[in-house]
Amino acid sequence: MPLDHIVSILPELNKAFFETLYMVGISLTVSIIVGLPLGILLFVTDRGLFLEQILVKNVVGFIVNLVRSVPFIILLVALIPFTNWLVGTTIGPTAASVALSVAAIPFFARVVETSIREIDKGVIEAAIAVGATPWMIIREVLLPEARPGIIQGATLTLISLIAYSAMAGIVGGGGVGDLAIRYGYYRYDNTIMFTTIIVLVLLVQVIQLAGDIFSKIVDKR
Amino acid sequence: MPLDHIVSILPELNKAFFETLYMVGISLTVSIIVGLPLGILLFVTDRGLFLEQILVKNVVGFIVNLVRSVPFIILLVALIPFTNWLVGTTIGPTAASVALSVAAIPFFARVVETSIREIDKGVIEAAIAVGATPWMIIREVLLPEARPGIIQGATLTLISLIAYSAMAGIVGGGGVGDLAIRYGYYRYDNTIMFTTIIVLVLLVQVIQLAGDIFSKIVDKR
Amino acid sequence: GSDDSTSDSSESAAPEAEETKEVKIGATSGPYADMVTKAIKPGLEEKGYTVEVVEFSDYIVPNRALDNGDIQANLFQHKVYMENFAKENNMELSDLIVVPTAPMGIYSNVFASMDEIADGAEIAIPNDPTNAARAFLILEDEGLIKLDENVSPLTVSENDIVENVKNLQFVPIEAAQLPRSVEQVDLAAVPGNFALASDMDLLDALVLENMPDEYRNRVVVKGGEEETQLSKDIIEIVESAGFEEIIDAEFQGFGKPEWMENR
Amino acid sequence: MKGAFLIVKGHVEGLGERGDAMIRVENLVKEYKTKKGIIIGVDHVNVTIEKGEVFGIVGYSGAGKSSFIRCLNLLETPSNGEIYIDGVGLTSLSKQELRAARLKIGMIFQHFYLISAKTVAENIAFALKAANHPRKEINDRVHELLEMVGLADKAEVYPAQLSGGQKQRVGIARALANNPSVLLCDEATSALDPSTTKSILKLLKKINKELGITIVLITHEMEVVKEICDRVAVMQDGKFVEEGPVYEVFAHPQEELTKHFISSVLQFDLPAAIVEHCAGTIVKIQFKGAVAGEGVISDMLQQFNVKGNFLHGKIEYIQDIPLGIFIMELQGSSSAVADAISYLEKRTEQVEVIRDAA
Amino acid sequence: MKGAFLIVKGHVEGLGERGDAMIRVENLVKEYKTKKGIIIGVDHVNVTIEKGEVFGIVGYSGAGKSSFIRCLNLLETPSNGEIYIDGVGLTSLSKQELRAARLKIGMIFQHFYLISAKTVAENIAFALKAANHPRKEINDRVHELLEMVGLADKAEVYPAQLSGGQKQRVGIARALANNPSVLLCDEATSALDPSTTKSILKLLKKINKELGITIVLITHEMEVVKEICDRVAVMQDGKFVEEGPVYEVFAHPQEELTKHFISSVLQFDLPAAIVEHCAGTIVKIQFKGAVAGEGVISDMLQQFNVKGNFLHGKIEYIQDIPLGIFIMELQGSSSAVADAISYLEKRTEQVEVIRDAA
Ligand SMILES: Nc1ncnc2c1ncn2[C@@H]1O[C@H](COP(=O)(O)OP(=O)(O)OP(=O)(O)O)[C@@H](O)[C@H]1O
Ligand SMILES: Nc1ncnc2c1ncn2[C@@H]1O[C@H](COP(=O)(O)OP(=O)(O)OP(=O)(O)O)[C@@H](O)[C@H]1O
Ligand SMILES: [Mg+2]
Ligand SMILES: [Mg+2]
Repeated sequence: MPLDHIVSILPELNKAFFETLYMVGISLTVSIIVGLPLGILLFVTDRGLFLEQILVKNVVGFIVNLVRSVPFIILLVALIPFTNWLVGTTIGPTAASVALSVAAIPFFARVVETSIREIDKGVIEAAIAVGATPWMIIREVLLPEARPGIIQGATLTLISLIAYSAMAGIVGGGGVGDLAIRYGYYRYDNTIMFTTIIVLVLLVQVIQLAGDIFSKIVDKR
Repeated sequence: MPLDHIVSILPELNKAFFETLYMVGISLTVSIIVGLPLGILLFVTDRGLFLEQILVKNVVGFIVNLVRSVPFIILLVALIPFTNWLVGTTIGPTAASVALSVAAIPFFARVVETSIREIDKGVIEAAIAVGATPWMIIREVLLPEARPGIIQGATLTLISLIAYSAMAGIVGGGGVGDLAIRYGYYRYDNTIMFTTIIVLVLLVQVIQLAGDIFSKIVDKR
Repeated sequence: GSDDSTSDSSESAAPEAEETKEVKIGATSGPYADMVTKAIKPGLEEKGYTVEVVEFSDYIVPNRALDNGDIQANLFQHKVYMENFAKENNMELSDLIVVPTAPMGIYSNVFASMDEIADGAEIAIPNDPTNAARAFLILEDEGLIKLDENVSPLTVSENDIVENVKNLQFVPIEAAQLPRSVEQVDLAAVPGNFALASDMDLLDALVLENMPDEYRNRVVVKGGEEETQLSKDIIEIVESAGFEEIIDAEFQGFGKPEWMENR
Repeated sequence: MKGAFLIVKGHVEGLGERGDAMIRVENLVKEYKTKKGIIIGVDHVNVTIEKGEVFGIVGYSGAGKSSFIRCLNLLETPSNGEIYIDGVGLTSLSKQELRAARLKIGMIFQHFYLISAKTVAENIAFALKAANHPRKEINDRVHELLEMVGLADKAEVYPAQLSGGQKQRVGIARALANNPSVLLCDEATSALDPSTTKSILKLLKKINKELGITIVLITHEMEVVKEICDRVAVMQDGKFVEEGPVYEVFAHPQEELTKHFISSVLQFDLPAAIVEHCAGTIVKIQFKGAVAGEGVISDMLQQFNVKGNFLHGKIEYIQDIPLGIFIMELQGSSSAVADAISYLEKRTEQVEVIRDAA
Repeated sequence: MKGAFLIVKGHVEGLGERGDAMIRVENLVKEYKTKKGIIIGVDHVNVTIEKGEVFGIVGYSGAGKSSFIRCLNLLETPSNGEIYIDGVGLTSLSKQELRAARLKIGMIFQHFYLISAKTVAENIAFALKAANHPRKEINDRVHELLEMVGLADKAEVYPAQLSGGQKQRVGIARALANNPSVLLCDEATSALDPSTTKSILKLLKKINKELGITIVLITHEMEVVKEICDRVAVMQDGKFVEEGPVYEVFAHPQEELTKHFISSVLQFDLPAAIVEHCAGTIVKIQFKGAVAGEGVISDMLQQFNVKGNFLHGKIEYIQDIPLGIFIMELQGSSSAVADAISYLEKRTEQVEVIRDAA
């Protein structure tokens, strides 16, 4: 019977799986597009760096901390007008992606900042000494050198996003995590609970593995 | 009127504030006590290290990933029997601390692992060459050398715990985040929501600042 | 630990030895927690109890906590849910008394009446079974859907719909979030408590829940504790005129149970 | 004399524009503000380095060598003073002008500091991109540079796969990419084995001679100074305590510290056992320049009735000029020895009696 | 002869137990398995190092020096072969026995590798704790060691506040803490300035002499080998291509590579200008051992009618034994010059005519 049951849930699980991929895919993309520059900004504007701007550094740092302090559910609600303006709806996976993105951006920014901090200061100085513009240094030194760390960080962010995406159910976002909560948790369906959690665990392991491999490939050190 | 309103909530806010401190305090302590050894284990059992045990490394790594994959709400409920056995209650801040701890342990373990990885391999080799036991190396080399990173990681964990503790409301755990959700989300009371969020943001900023300072103090490099 | 400290001081020899003067009452965040705080707690305190209201943002933990003895009473569920939950989880729960409950309503910014509902319309429903069951009941009453007869109200979901006349598209959403999503969907089934909290007018509903008492929320205690002094005191307070006055003043729109209407 | 002419000619060829100041440092001060107060890195240094010169800097760790050289391209902002490179005062430049000025100042680092995620060719191309060269030109120039440093076959290799010497060659190619007029080297050979060091020095010498580039280099090895520098400065506590032509500084070190450093190259610690073993008068004779080659000792031995025994000694060629120091035991009648010594005193730079006959 | 005796005596004093094998390496192979296949670090090396010996290893980067020395205390597990330290085969030891064995093998690293979060005293105490010394003893021993390396006043300071030489002294103190019988040094002075290097070498020499510790040291600097080693091995591609007493290797290098390395110390490139400038016969004369001190040149000049002109030359004391090389221009009648040369051939180690009279 549990097998039948699993089979019966498959179409829904399939849909949820793609919803999860959709949500975390969008959020990861957005957090990379926005978080990466923010992380770089946090680094290059720091004391002693080549674009030192303590004020900018502090303001950005504060905002990043601020977003990280707000409980996700509140963020979700606080963002409703913005979400509506941006994507024209406040429910469903797309709307959920907005909140997930906003939560992931500062997290990823911090991760990027940390990775870039690992770069040997000497390499940056060598680039400055060569007469490179800040933009060149960012694009051709910071990013390539921090690439393995940034990929690891993106993996970390992605896994956190999967965990967070379970809360997408609040705005009808769906996804595997929400399926686990709605059926497994609210409706005591252990078969679904376990099936969905196994799917989640596998997904996380695959992502971790892929992240590790990818990070190693780009690592030329 | 908003001012009156804020004043009227102050006792509750005060209580919630201490609940938050209580919950994250316990969880941080537990995650340090359990996550620190786990993080060390993840490092020292890795390939080429002085306690190489690839099997242990992989199993622990898998479990850590597994706990990180399960949505927090499911974790919270799945842990109820364990929580009851452990602390004799399934509600309130103490019960919430159990789930928060379980969620924080693998996170902190990963953070510790990352920090220890930053240590110059040469320093570890010098300790091996001197004839030190693994235990001595862990206690007198790995931990002191990684201390600044571990403190930064504990700060990161603490801030994540504050964000997660908002979900303590599921088990009646209370705390500032839950207060924000109860009033802001369930009762549509924006004044209180903003007040509580300001408290959260300040708390997070103070923790970040303290973490930075403390980490700098122990940094003898 | 605090539970024990009072128990031996006061009525340790009485048959209701477990009854303490220090009580915890659980409720879900929002109006029901407020109801306990504003209308029940003062009465209990007059009787010498120390009362703590524990707010839950969940529908499962409060019953588990009750069964576990962590709380002595809760207020958030209707009879059908309570009975099914007890059965499913092998615990005994008993209700003490039904309290005024805000009716769920179907709201829409698109359709002016239930008749106008278009084929394939999107309807937001609560994602928890307690509230979802009520939403489905309204729709069934309106002849829009037919539920599987064997389904337990505890686990009902849109998957248990056997007939969907207008091909409604269901969007399960967190209950408290529903008022915020009315504008986003064609229809939304909003629990009355959240509708009121968000300043919605219950009269705007296309249709309100036809609420038999078994779908009204009630104060629930652990099975076998119906006769304790605390239970008696709670019933006495809820039945008092003062309780109804507070309801009239602060919980307008909440549909009163039969016993209150008929006295 | 023919030799001397050639030596001078060598200089004339290499340093065509010699005589103009390439680098002028005025009153340079670099202070570091730390939690524990102000640390002085460079303390009121004044120096002028001419076009085509190779200028060496030596000194203990923490003397301020790196601080000084890093001020020359404003990697460190001076706390006070002015740096003129080819007549342009660096501290008054805008950011953009400074970047343009840096294109003309190459820098080589002890630890190479290559971009590990880029191939050798890309690392060099990076410097060319900084100068806004068109892509086509960049490719050609990269290959030209790789030929020059002997790494044409390593273009597509990542730095991790290179040896230390190869990495340093990439560093040199990068520093030379934009035809700089000044090359700053901060311990460019300290991480390398002696044979690799020699090949790098040869390369630097070649660059200096052929392209007339002015080189400022910090080193810990006096051998390097001897081999390649025209002038040398000895730093201590942020100051230049001694500075002058290498030959002069080696031949007549003024400061204790300088003597200390030079002793690593020109060291004459006689084993005590040897001294005890000798019965005659022990003298230390120093020859300088052309005199070293004029057979003074030969003449002395033939003119006076003394027997000479070489205990220690060395002839160094510093910038192709010989500098000789010998410690000899002279045996003979005390008058013959005295005559021999006074003869030597006349014909050599310096004679020092270390120990009279036993 | 008195001198020679003293020299021998020095050795006798220091290396009382000389003659017994302290380290025996049999057929040592170290392979690294990498993604790109197997890389050979050490290739079938056999060597015996005696008690109290100072054994130097030189070679290019990547030759396998570090791989070899790291096998000696099993920091790298050998792929094949056996290491005996004081008669004990290391590879067959249990983990615990290996730790005990390591207490007797000190190691010094190029980059010091001190625990940055611990003070100087704590860093040294760490090694003592590894040997389970009681706390009280540890304190005393730490202070004894700090006195020995001249850092008594730096006990409570963190490594970050030390200079390179001071850090290395801490490294040495740590390595000596448990009275090891073997000291392994992997480029222990490469990161240091020449003056600091000298003081570290002095310290190592003292340790070797006073405590009779066997030292194996890797270096890039032939000066270091000359100064401190008894024997030296030249490594290439994982093999010992040449190995022998330092004096022998310096005097008669067999392999190209060895000559290459030695030329950095004993280098006699005559500037071309000088050679052109000289008209006479140019000869290279090599003296060895006691002969260097016997006035051969003096005798030659006085016996034959030739004028001698020193063009280049050096007397090195390698392990207190002189090794002299001179390049002289001999001027005179061709028969006189021929006689002088044949006289020299009789009395010196080696005479080479570089160029006949022009
Ligand atoms: N960024 C800095 N902050 C504070 N003090 C510094 C800084 N850089 C250098 N110093 C100090 O300035 C002084 C000179 O340092 P510098 O690096 O110039 O010495 P150096 O001669 O290059 O030494 P080394 O041979 O070890 O490279 C030292 O006392 C050093 O501690
Ligand atoms: N862990 C390792 N994995 C793979 N290859 C290694 C490893 N360690 C050393 N090798 C390789 O073994 C060979 C010998 O290296 P080793 O470090 O012993 O050289 P070395 O003589 O000490 O050089 P250097 O003077 O640069 O320190 C080199 O080809 C090196 O690339
Ligand atoms: Mg320096
Ligand atoms: Mg090595």
